[in-house]
Amino acid sequence: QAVKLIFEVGTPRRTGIDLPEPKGRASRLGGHERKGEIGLPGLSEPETMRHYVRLSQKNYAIDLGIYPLGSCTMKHNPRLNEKVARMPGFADVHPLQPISTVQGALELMEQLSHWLMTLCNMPAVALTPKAGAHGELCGMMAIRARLDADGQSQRRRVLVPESAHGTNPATAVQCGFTVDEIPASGDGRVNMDALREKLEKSDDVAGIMLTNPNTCGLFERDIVEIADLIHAAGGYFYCDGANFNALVGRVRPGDLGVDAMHINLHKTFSTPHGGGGPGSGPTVLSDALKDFAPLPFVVKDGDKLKLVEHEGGDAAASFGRMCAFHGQMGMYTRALTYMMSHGSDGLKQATEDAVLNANYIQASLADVMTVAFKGTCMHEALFDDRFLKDTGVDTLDFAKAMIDEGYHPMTMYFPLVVHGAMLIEPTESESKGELDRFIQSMRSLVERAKAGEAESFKQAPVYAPMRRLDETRAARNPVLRWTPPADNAEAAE
Amino acid sequence: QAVKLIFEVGTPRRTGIDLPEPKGRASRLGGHERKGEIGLPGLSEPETMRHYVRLSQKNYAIDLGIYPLGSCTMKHNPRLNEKVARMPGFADVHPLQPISTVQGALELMEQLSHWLMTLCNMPAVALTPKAGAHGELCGMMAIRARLDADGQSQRRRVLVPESAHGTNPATAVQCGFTVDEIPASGDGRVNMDALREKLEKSDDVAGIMLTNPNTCGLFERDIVEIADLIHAAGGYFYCDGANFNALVGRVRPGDLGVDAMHINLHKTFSTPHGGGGPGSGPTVLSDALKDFAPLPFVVKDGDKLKLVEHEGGDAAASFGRMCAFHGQMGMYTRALTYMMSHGSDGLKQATEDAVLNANYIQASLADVMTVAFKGTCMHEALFDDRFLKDTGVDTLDFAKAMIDEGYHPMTMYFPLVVHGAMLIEPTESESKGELDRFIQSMRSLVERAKAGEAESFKQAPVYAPMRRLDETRAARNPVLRWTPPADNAEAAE
Amino acid sequence: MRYLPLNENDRKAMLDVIGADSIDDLFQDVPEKARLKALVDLPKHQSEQAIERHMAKLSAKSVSAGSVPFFCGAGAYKHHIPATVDHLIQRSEFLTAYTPYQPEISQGTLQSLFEFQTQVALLTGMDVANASMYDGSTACAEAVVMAKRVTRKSRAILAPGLHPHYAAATQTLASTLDIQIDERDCRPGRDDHVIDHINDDTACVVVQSPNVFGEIIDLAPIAEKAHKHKALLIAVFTEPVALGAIKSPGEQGADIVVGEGQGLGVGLNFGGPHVGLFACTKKLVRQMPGRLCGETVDANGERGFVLTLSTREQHIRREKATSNICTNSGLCCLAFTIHMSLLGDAGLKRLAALNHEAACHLADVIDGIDGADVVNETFFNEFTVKLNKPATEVVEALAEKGVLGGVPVSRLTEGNEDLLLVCATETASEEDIHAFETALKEVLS
Amino acid sequence: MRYLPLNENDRKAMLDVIGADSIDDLFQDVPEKARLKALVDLPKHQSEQAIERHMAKLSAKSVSAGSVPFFCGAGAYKHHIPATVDHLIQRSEFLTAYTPYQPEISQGTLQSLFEFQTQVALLTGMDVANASMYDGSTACAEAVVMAKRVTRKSRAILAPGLHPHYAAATQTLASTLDIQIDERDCRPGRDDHVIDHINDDTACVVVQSPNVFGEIIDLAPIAEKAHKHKALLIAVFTEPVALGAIKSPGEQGADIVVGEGQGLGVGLNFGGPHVGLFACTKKLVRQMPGRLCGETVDANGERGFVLTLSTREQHIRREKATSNICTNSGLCCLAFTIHMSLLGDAGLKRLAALNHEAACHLADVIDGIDGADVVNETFFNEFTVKLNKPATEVVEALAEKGVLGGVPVSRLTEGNEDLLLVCATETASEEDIHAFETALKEVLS
Repeated sequence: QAVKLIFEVGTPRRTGIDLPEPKGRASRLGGHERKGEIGLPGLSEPETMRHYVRLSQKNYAIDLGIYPLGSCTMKHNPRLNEKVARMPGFADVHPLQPISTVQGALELMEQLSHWLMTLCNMPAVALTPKAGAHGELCGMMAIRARLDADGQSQRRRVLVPESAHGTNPATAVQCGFTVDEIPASGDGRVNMDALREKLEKSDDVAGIMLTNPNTCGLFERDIVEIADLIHAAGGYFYCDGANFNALVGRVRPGDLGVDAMHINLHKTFSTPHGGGGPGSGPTVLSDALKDFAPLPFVVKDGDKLKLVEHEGGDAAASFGRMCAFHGQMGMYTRALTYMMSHGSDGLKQATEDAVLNANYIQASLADVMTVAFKGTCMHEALFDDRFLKDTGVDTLDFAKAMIDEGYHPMTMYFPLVVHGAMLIEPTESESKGELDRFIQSMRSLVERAKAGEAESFKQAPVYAPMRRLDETRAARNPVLRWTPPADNAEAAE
Repeated sequence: QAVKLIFEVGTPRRTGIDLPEPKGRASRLGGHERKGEIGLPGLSEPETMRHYVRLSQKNYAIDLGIYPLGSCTMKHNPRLNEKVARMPGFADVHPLQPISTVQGALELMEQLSHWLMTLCNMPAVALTPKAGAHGELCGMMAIRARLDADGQSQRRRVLVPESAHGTNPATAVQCGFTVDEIPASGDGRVNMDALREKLEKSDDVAGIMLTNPNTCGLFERDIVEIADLIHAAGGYFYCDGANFNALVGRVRPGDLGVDAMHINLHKTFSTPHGGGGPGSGPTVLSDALKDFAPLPFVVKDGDKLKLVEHEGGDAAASFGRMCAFHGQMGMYTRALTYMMSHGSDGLKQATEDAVLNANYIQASLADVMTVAFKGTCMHEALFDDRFLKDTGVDTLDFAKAMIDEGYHPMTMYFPLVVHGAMLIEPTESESKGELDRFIQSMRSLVERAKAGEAESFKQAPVYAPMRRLDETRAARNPVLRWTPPADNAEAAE
Repeated sequence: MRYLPLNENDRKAMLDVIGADSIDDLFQDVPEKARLKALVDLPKHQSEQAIERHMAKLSAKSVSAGSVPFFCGAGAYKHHIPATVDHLIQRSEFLTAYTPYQPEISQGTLQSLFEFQTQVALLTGMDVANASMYDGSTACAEAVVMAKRVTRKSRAILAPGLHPHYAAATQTLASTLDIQIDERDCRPGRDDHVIDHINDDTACVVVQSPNVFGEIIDLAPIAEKAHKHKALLIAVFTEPVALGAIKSPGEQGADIVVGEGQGLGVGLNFGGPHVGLFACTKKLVRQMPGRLCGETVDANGERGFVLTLSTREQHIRREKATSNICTNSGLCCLAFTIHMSLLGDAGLKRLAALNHEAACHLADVIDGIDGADVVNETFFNEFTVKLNKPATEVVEALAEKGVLGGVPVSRLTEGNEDLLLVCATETASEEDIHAFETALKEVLS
Repeated sequence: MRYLPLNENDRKAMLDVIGADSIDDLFQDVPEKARLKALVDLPKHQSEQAIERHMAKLSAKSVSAGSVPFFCGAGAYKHHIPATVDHLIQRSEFLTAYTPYQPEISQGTLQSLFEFQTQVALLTGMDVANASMYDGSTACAEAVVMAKRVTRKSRAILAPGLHPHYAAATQTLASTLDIQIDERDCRPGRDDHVIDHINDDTACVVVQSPNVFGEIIDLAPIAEKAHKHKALLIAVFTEPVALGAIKSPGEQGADIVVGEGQGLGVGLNFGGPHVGLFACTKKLVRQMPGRLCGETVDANGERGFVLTLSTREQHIRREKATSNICTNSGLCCLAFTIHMSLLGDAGLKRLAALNHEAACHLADVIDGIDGADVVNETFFNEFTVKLNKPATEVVEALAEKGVLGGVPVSRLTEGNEDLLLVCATETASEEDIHAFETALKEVLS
């Protein structure tokens, strides 16, 4: 059943909030009063409740089933975290209250930092970045600031593997770098020869942006060598931490030569994704970069904590401020709660289970689907579309057919280095029972595809709240907001 | 998609709760240790979350659409009430803490009592009853105690209209009364002649149990006379308050001669029904009955409040205790929040809107369905099945077809005084838009029924999570719990 | 008003359809003298913010259990409830659904009730359980009424250790039903005496274990004697967690088991809502009060669940019903079931062990204080302490020192002024116990 | 571990299927020297109860806004949020969904984003809005970058009254992008001067209204001058409720409007998460950063919604994207939209009126105190007070008296030690204002 838009339910004169009558004091708005109707519909509280409850049921969610989006780490979101995040000392504190009145909040940030630095074996972390891409920006700006401080401002070339997330090249460009792409080797990793070549006799390399495990779900075996090469060439190593869930508690980025890495609290440490955010991207920094960290940050002040909010002093080398206030407190509370709940033992176990689950899927589907690269994977399994050859079914069709099986599809057509990619990340939150059902469904879909049922794949999904949506039409003639329909009376004449 | 039972998902060795290791102290259980497996399955937290979220989606709910169950008053449940009910001074207080540490809780009970007594114009209210039927018990026990105190123990006959809720006769019997049924008049109300006859020259009448508005959705026009007759005959007037939502703020039971009436906080005052409870049934009492109120109750003690928990003293005439502790605090907080939110103006408006909505439905369907009794109704509209005559569709089929239209059916086959009854109570929470859609759906169903589509009605529902369920089979061979399947290995042999 | 979707235009248009001039026309059946002329004398509607403030102030006037060292039990127990439980029971589809009379669109509620019934049956060691009662005390009263129906005898023996509120609720219900209740002497250490009172007139004997004083009672010999005289043993418990550690009543021969389920999934709530558990042997099921959920199939042959055996109930049988009960404690059942699903066998047993250890530790500590003696030989997480001062004064004095130190027996039943019930669950930390010790020493010295 | 469903049997069976001897085999690609030999030096897993206690203690170490008279603003505003909002955003289907890349099973998120975009467009008076940015400050920075793309010019003028954090975030992003930022002098009463700096080199002029000092700025003449020089006017706001009372930037000729949406639906959260609003004229839409949701139809011709125009975005265009932004502030959008749906036109206007009245009342009160002068000619719910003592000392002294009395300007930017930003919303009661007055008198005397 279609749900109307609020604009078709409410009216500007109705309201779902009771407020006392204003007393009618003299205005101090200086003649800038807003006149006329804004056009915002109001709904009574029961109408509002029903509207959004109905809408919500049109969503798939991790609480409903496996959400195997590769690179997205859709894991269980504990409700304890939601409860903690709503404690008044975290949720109902103003960012600019007197420092003496926010010691608990600062202490939480300090504790979070300790966990993140320890898990990464890195000497510093910048908490402010508001998402993964913002963390990338943070790391790359720190690199740029360091280069500038060292009189190396000619270093503006950043190496990025072709398998990288789109945010990597976009971030590099947003920081004023140019992007130089490194091809992948036959085993889905950085082509070391190509890398060496790009570093040879150059003094313009600022660094490399590398995801590890990479977006093919593979650990970059040569990572230590890569780090050494980059450092020897005068550049810095930015690690995209999107896939940190494969490493936590077993491998520390600081032991690999990483100079900066953002951590997606909303992936690895389970702050809920909320249909697209908010996220949080704290960025760990090496000794080489830590003095350039953005404002503000927490420092000890005797037995109290304080915030460094202005340049100079403790922040003499800071590259500046990335946003208002101190970052995503709401995510810090959830992430710290998550980490303390797991403890070092649980975090390690979660990592192992995530890797085990991915390999179990890969091994269980290897005979009917085509595994992109040989060998075991880390926390996600990458397939290409060779197994669909001559079936008339493509990756998109296959994904949409998964919806009819009751699943959210995997990531499709990414990474770009394999054809018709299908990247499956189950996370540690799935039980063996769920995985077995998922594997069974996938196998039966493959069977159906190979049995010549392409047409039914093209029709999929049919059991979803909507059939396939026309994305081309949406882009060609963008309708980005509701507008009132032309008056019916007029139309009728 | 079917959802497995937890017994098919979890295992006794798994757990979704981390607890510290016991230290292994000596036991003081005196040899009564439980040995062996209990058989309770444990699920990890993500499995538990998913299990119950999936299950929940198989329910209809007031938050999803109109829930027009006559006699049930399924109105909007404000979330403010949920928030208030969880405040620690209400939710996390032990019923037997020292009185000095629960003054806020007692004050809330005092305030709730004030609202209820004022809305009813009654001098007392017993808060403890835990549901409507428990409130009936409370009122009838008070009547019995009063009769006994007056040496009228021969009065054991209770008059109950045939249209009464089943709880009324059941309650009367549970209090040791016998039930004498009064027939309905042609206009759906108490047959006054029959009533007079039953009261004539008798000294065994304990009282009457009467719902008002009655279960036909009609106000008992002669109610004041009924009260007078009962009182003149030496009996008491118990009013079933299930339909109080038609009166709040416009009519006070105390002005009608009522001696006792329970108030369903979970209907009239919107504490959520939760799939079948918990409810709360505070019972207002007249001067004649108030000394017999059950234990415990709150009384003033200087500028503090205290609880009377034992017989004697303030409770010399009390008929005793109905349950442990003080009743349904969780419902008190919600109901008081609801009442204060509405205020006397909003409560009156809600009553009027509830009655208006019911009459709007009745008027809008009167030409295609058969209204059971002429004239306007109160807060619910009663139809019978005459309009389905010769269609091959019965009330049950019609109700199940409503499910396919996206609605919860109305109350069916109740009250018993009309054939194939359909009792529709929209409540004040429905907008005109929702009602118009509902009316349109009902009209199209009637059209289809009259067009000879009986077979499709017999198949309904087909768009629900399940098709029609075999209730006879369930009752004939009751399976009331899960049992482990016979061992598969054995079965195979 | 934020909860009312109709506006004046709507109301006008709807009155037109009805053919009424004004809303007053719809109230024409109300006798003139009963029509309110003005608003009732109560405040007008208020904003959400105003009400939140009012309620927060009221809330702050009580001392919440979680804010202090806390040792009260006596029928209501403080346990840690996982956040998942409260989150799930607040889902609209569970919270705002009615009793599942239309099973096709109520499988969420029904299946969870079926799971609940099974869990209760397993926990109590019985064949079947119903879909809950209001609370433990009313379940107890209903069980006695049921025993009369089953045995066609009307004398009930209530053990001295039965929670006095349960006994009182039972007496209230039974008094109108011509059920005789044997006299009791509510003191510690007297439950075994019930055996001597059982005879052929006995319909049932009601024994609580752990009893209100915390003592664990051996039910097997009582069951044996009762059965010999064709009487039923009704076993009672007030703390479901105890059944993770001690023998189930079912193993010991109980015919009906009733208890309070609040300890799992449900908060203290100043006494309500709680959730009554009710289980019995298979052969008694058709005499059981309350709702039952049963398994069946739909028109496609798929497994599904319905309310069943409703010919026992008031809405079908009216005056012949087994009880007048209608509303149960549905949402609390759900909370109980979710908490129990998270725990499982292993979790419940560990939780029980932690409770018992905390209580053992506390008992040792209290026994070391002058003026306080633990009375119990056995206990689970609660025991009775004999004090050198009146218990009500002691708990008030403790409260002033910021400790909620237990429940005086005299709050439950008159007399026994020197007895205090003290409970320690997994929520009592070492520091809490130490704070109690310190405060109690001061108060008793 | 409560969050991990696999048990040892499962793990063993799965390793067998994989053909690995142990979990270590799966980490064989990790260089030997980087394989951790033991657990990292952090505590082991803890129970939910233990963590709740730890966190509750930490929480109690801060003073929450709701617990005291509260007058802080400066970019984050305390408003009353209806309980409905938090309830709905916690629904599993909203809370635990990913970015809606599969529209067939994401219409809940998508439709609510479409509603959000429309509400933001209406509120700002602009043609279109995106599906949110991280916060107002990053939205501001992105707008300046966008202005460079649109105008192919690189000089940006930031008005003196722009929130210093917004200016700083903009400078940080712009510094690496070869965008020159005109110098500013962050003091009250200087915003009109920006007009004199606009010339043909100007890409954009960024003006906040109400500005950080609370003053309401007339944007129309600035827009006119900017447009004359083919520059864009970027209008900024930090308090969405203000737009219920004052002219929209769209009416005044703004080309891009960015702002902070936290004031509706989102709590203070110590500064994050908040929600950045971003709106512009129709012709600029393809240069916009961030996600956009658009209307379309499905294979049955039913209306539905999808993410669209993603060729602007990094996951498609990589280094040619309009921004590197990926994650937005989805759940906060939803909270904003629900709060706004409840308010509607009528509610928003009344809420704004109540805010303005509270602030007017507070300004009168403060003007009556020796040593404190309200600087503003105009304001909405926040204004600047000149004090006879350093503002940081004053707010600390007020905090000791249990009042959170505003934000010193020196917290935002160095200098201006005597200026205090004071805000009153609908949450400031008469008693709160009186408490502030009393405390401030004492502190200043």
